[in-house]
Amino acid sequence: ATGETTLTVFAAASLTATFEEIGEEFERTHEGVEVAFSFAGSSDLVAQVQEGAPADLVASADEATMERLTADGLAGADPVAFASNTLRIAVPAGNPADVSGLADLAGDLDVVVCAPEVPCGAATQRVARRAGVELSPVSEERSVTDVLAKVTTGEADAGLVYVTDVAAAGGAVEGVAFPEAAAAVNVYPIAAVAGSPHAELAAEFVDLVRAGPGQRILRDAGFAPAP
Amino acid sequence: MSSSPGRVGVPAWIVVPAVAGAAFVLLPLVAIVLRTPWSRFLDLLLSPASADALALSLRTSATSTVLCVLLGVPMALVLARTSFRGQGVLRSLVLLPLVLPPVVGGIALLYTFGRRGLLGRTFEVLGVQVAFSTTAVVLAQTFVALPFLVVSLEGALRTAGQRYEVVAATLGASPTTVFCRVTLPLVLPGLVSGAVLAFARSLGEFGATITFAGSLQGVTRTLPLEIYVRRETDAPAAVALSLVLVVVAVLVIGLTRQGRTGP
Amino acid sequence: MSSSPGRVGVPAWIVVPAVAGAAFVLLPLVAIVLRTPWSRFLDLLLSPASADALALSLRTSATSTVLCVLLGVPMALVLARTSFRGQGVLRSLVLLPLVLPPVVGGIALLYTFGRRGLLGRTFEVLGVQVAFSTTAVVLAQTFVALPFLVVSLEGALRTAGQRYEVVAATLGASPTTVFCRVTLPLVLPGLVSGAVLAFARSLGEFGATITFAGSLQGVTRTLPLEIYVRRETDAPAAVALSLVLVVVAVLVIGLTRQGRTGP
Amino acid sequence: MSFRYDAAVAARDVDVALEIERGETLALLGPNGAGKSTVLAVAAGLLRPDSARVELDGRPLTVSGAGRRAVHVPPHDRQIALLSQEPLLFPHLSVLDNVAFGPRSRGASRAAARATARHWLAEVGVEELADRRPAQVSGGQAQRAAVARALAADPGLLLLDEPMAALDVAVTPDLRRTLRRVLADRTVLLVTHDALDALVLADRVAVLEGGRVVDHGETARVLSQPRSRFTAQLAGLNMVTGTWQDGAVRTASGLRLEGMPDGDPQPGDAVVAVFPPRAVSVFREPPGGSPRNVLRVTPTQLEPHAGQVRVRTAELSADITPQAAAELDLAPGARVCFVVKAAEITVYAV
Amino acid sequence: MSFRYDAAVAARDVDVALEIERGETLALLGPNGAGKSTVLAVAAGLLRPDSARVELDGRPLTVSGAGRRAVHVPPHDRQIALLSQEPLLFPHLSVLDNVAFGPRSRGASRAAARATARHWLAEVGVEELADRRPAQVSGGQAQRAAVARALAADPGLLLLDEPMAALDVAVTPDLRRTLRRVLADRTVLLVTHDALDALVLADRVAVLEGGRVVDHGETARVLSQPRSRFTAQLAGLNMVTGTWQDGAVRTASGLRLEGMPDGDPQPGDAVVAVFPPRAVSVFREPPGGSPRNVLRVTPTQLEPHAGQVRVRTAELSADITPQAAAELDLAPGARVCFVVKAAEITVYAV
Ligand SMILES: Nc1ncnc2c1ncn2[C@@H]1O[C@H](COP(=O)(O)OP(=O)(O)OP(=O)(O)O)[C@@H](O)[C@H]1O
Ligand SMILES: Nc1ncnc2c1ncn2[C@@H]1O[C@H](COP(=O)(O)OP(=O)(O)OP(=O)(O)O)[C@@H](O)[C@H]1O
Ligand code: MOO
Ligand SMILES: [Mg+2]
Ligand SMILES: [Mg+2]
Repeated sequence: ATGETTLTVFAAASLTATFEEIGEEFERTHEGVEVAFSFAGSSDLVAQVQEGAPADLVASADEATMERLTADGLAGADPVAFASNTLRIAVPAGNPADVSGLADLAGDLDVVVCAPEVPCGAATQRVARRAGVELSPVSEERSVTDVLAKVTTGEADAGLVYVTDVAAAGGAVEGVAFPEAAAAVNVYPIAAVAGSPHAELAAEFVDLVRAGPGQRILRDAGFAPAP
Repeated sequence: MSSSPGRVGVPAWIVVPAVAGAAFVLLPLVAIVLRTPWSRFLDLLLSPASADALALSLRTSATSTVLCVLLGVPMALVLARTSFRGQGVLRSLVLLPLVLPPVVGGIALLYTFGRRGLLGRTFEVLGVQVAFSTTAVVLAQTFVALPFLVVSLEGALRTAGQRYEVVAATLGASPTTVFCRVTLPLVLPGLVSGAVLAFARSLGEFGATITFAGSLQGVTRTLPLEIYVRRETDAPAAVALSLVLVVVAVLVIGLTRQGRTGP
Repeated sequence: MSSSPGRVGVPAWIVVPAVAGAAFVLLPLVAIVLRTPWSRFLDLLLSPASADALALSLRTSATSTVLCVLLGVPMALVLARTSFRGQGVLRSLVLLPLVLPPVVGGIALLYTFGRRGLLGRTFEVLGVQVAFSTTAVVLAQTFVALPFLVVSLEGALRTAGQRYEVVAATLGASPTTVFCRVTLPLVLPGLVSGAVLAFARSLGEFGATITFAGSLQGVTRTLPLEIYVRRETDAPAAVALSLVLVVVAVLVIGLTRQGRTGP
Repeated sequence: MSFRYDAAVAARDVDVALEIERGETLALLGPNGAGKSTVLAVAAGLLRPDSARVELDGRPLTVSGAGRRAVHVPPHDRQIALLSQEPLLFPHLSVLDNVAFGPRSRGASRAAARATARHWLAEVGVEELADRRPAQVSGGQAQRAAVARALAADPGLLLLDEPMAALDVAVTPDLRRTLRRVLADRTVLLVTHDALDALVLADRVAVLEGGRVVDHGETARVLSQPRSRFTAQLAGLNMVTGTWQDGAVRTASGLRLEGMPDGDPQPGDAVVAVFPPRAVSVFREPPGGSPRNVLRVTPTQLEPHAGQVRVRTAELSADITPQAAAELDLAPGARVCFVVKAAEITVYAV
Repeated sequence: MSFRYDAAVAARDVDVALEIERGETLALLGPNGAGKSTVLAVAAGLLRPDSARVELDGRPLTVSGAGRRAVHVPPHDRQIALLSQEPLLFPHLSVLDNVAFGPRSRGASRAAARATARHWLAEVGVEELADRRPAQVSGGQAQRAAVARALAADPGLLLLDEPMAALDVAVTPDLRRTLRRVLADRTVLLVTHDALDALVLADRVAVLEGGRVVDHGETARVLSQPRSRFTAQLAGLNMVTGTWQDGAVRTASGLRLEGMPDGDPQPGDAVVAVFPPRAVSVFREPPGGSPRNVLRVTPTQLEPHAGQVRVRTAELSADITPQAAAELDLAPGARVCFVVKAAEITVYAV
């Protein structure tokens, strides 16, 4: 890796698989450039950049989080949306509890959701309110991946996660679509970080994400296009 | 025995790295104190979520400390006072939770006590649900804290040696009497500091708990989990709660040290 | 001195809780082994991401263990062998990282060494960026591991007492000589097990690292962070890497125990 | 037969066989490194010998070696208490509770155990230290408390490893008298460097050198006619048994010996008068003068002994210089007077 | 004035003042708990007294108390080595390296320190244990190695706390001779229970009881005319100085005393003949017979002493029974003969 330029991308955890693929694509088209990723919860990433983490680009899982970066004047250019995501019910393979819709989650099943303080939890609250369903979860997780983990290990009978998480989990979980999900759509923005020495490369990466190859990878993973 | 009642000093230069080390640990604590939003401090502390989390943390940590003592003292004794084939390997394995990232520990506990785990079916038959219960929090804390107690107690036992135990035995004390009236009192400082370590580790436990027990206010959301959740939306609140944890910890460690006899 | 060359046994009943304790720690490890995807094991281990993470973990843990010994031995000595006003408070504060959730520790380190931290400006002037570098990983690991070494060494020092140090001093040994030729050799078992604890804790460190150092492959993404990242996308891979961590840890602990001179 | 011991510890080259009758005290003498502490450790069950048969009152305690069914009774179940060279008082208990430890372990109530403990502390003369911590008493005081602790355990066999090594001369005779009283009806194995301890406390003596018994028998015989170099250096004492009458020792053969009583013997008590051969002067005729004891004897043997001449009769010995022997023209069979000052003779009750 | 000591430790009720000349050995005698070890601890700088002035060769080592500028030189810098009652050999070092520890600490090379160590191990007679660990030697062997270790440190003042308490009788005389040789030109403070140690090793004696000096002075004076109950029990010996000639002690006044030499004095060596008053018989006329030493003396005083009568002359004492005193019709001023067997007299080089 010596002598190479490294483009450092901080991306929301839910983008792990897709961005790694896009990164390989970018390295293929940019000789001598290596893309290094740091995947974490969006809030963590923004907090790290605020504390001086050496990021060239930040891609977050919702616009509210990204606004904290722009408010600090740390975004080098206006953030641009590149994908959106919706909630889906995840159940263990084979759907042992026979969940068919959001209303089933109000029973005495072990349901796991995100805590209201994190983006997917906020979305969950909105969806439940819209559907008039009173959820009594056994756990309010701090991130969507923790919810997914509870379902993949079979501990929980059902959990509310993103569509893309269901896809990423492969055969370990099944997704149960429900109409009320449309009430809460998360939009993913990306922005270069102010003062990055690789502003040009960063712009090219944003272009790749928003162009055909990037969008195809995102779509394959279950993301919807940005609105 | 009065033959050497005195003290000899420590090398003077040793104070330099000692102060550097202390500063390295203390400065971050100072930083936290400086960042604490004092105006909102009481409100934050008295909010139901914080109060619930603090109460749950203290309760579960106390329980798991008791479990650690009940399981760990015998383990330390067997490791320090007997020898058998494979003892070295066993010791290494028993100390493993020390080195496992707590998240991995949580996964391992899930694979053991979870619904689909090794013992999950057994528990289900018994009608006990471990996952998502306060029991799970205690198990997670005990799992990560147990080796702390075993390690410090085994060290104390080896250093203390067996001379007094031998005398006690020839005075007619059965192994149980020797254990209760000689071994335990002699290593009491080691046991106390081991238990404090275990309590402290339980109090700070985060990764295994969130993986194995989940996070529900009043049931499984201990103070560290509460701090983590708050951090996403309200960083100053998280800092304030961290300070509470710091204060509780200082009190525990301080009180225990007070109770110790002698130097 | 040959006056009590013998052994007395442990109470027989003590084996029951000891075995229960061992089982409680060992069963989750068995569960992990059972779930490991053996067919992909080698591939997973040799993948660049895993190899990078393992190498980084070993490198940083070794460095932070050295730091812990350099800072912690003097701290333990000062705590065990001197007495001054406020020593009790100082001891409690120094042991605090034991009880802080590592995430809080990470926040505290950020508030100290980060760009906006207490010392951040100082470091910036010096042109050193600490946060989110490999240095930050080492600092985070040292912060959480240091108290382990201090606690176990202080216990060993107190149990060993000062009788031999007194004799050495009257034979003309300066405090430095006493320290190097008597104190250290006598508490070597305690120091070694303290260092192993510190290394192990560094190896498993997760929360403080991810908060203070971030998670960049080859720079700050240690094995626990790699496991965490993988867990979101590839649970079996995470399990396999956890097993690697387990094996490395068993090797370290085992090798160190081997090196010890008899009990 | 109360205590039978026959054990070999190959690693230390110690191979010893002993027997102690019930109620008897056997003293084990020997130079540093002879294996005395090793014998005690095996007897107490603290060290497993390579081959052994150790029994107390017919109960096998340790049996090992080729072709035997191995037995190893744990230390606490042997009814054997050990007082080692170091006092090793439990540092976390008061002196009183240290002494009460044995009775408590054998099931006595707290109050009863403490009463027993006070009794024994008084016996060894440190009752005023009852409430101190072991760290607050001097080395000698600690050792006395340890003696009390071993006695309070009331064991079937008591092992003492130089119990008086750390005691000062002012208290040794007192404690020796106490030990004589309390050991009288106990079975005891006493390791000591001191011939006087052996003489006063022990019925029989075994001498160990290089891990082997080189001499053993009645205390009086071993100390007066030592067969090993070590015992010879240690002892070689004259001992005359008799009864205490009119402030003197009256023997069965009608002799009367004046001496200094150790303790306070009563008329009619069985006593032994002890004096070293070097204290005996030899005269052709009774000399008059201050010496109180003039014994008419017939030497049976003259032999060189450590640069002197030892003049032996059937029962007594005198050491004189070769010049004196020459001037007196001594020869076996000639009647002479053995003259001993009363101040040189110590009289012990037996 | 080489070593001046004046210190009070209130908590232990010990308040003692001593002085030791350069090259002199002072023996500190006293019962258990008298404060002997406390004095050594203060001298070594291990215990801080409440008020004190301790100096070695004019250099203040410890100064404290009202109105004084406090001084406390740390133990390692005092040039004072301490050998305590327990051997405390460093368990992680071989016996050889234990003894080499002092020289190494004072800057000697490894090889030089080991050579010194071997020398001292040989002096105390345990050179063959050089490569053993302390755990593998017997209690007595360990104490001898500890003696060697203290000697090897070559200190300005050597503190010995009962260095021979754990040694067996067979080796004590040897080691005592070694100590006498090596302590001759050293400044030494020796705690002992043994009058013979004091006699052979010490120039002067101080007797401690209850934390106070109750008697002090030349060894010969204190041991022959003890002023404290404790010393009286311990000693009360006759000592006659002279030179070694023709296998006997010839005194300045022309007396000739035969005795048993301890060691191998050469003709012309300064020696002292030592014998206890109880070994002295008193006659009106020279009795003949085996006793080699007949001294014409004039008693100056008769006094009761422990149930006997002590007959004092200007230089010597004899203990005889009251009956003997009565029969001899003894009175001060009458010429009599003191008769002592050569076997009762030990002759030491001084
Ligand atoms: N732990 C041990 N390991 C190996 N050898 C030992 C051990 N303890 C003692 N020895 C050796 O065994 C022999 C007998 O030692 P033991 O302690 O029984 O002697 P002792 O007669 O009690 O001597 P002392 O009078 O000095 O106490 C000695 O040669 C000694 O060096
Ligand atoms: N650490 C201590 N704390 C308090 N008092 C002590 C301590 N050590 C000894 N003493 C007391 O101080 C007094 C003097 O003790 P020291 O040890 O100096 O006596 P010693 O003359 O050396 O006795 P021994 O001949 O038994 O060794 C005793 O009364 C003893 O009980
Ligand atoms: O991908 Mo997120 O930031 O865990 O909702
Ligand atoms: Mg011994
Ligand atoms: Mg003493």
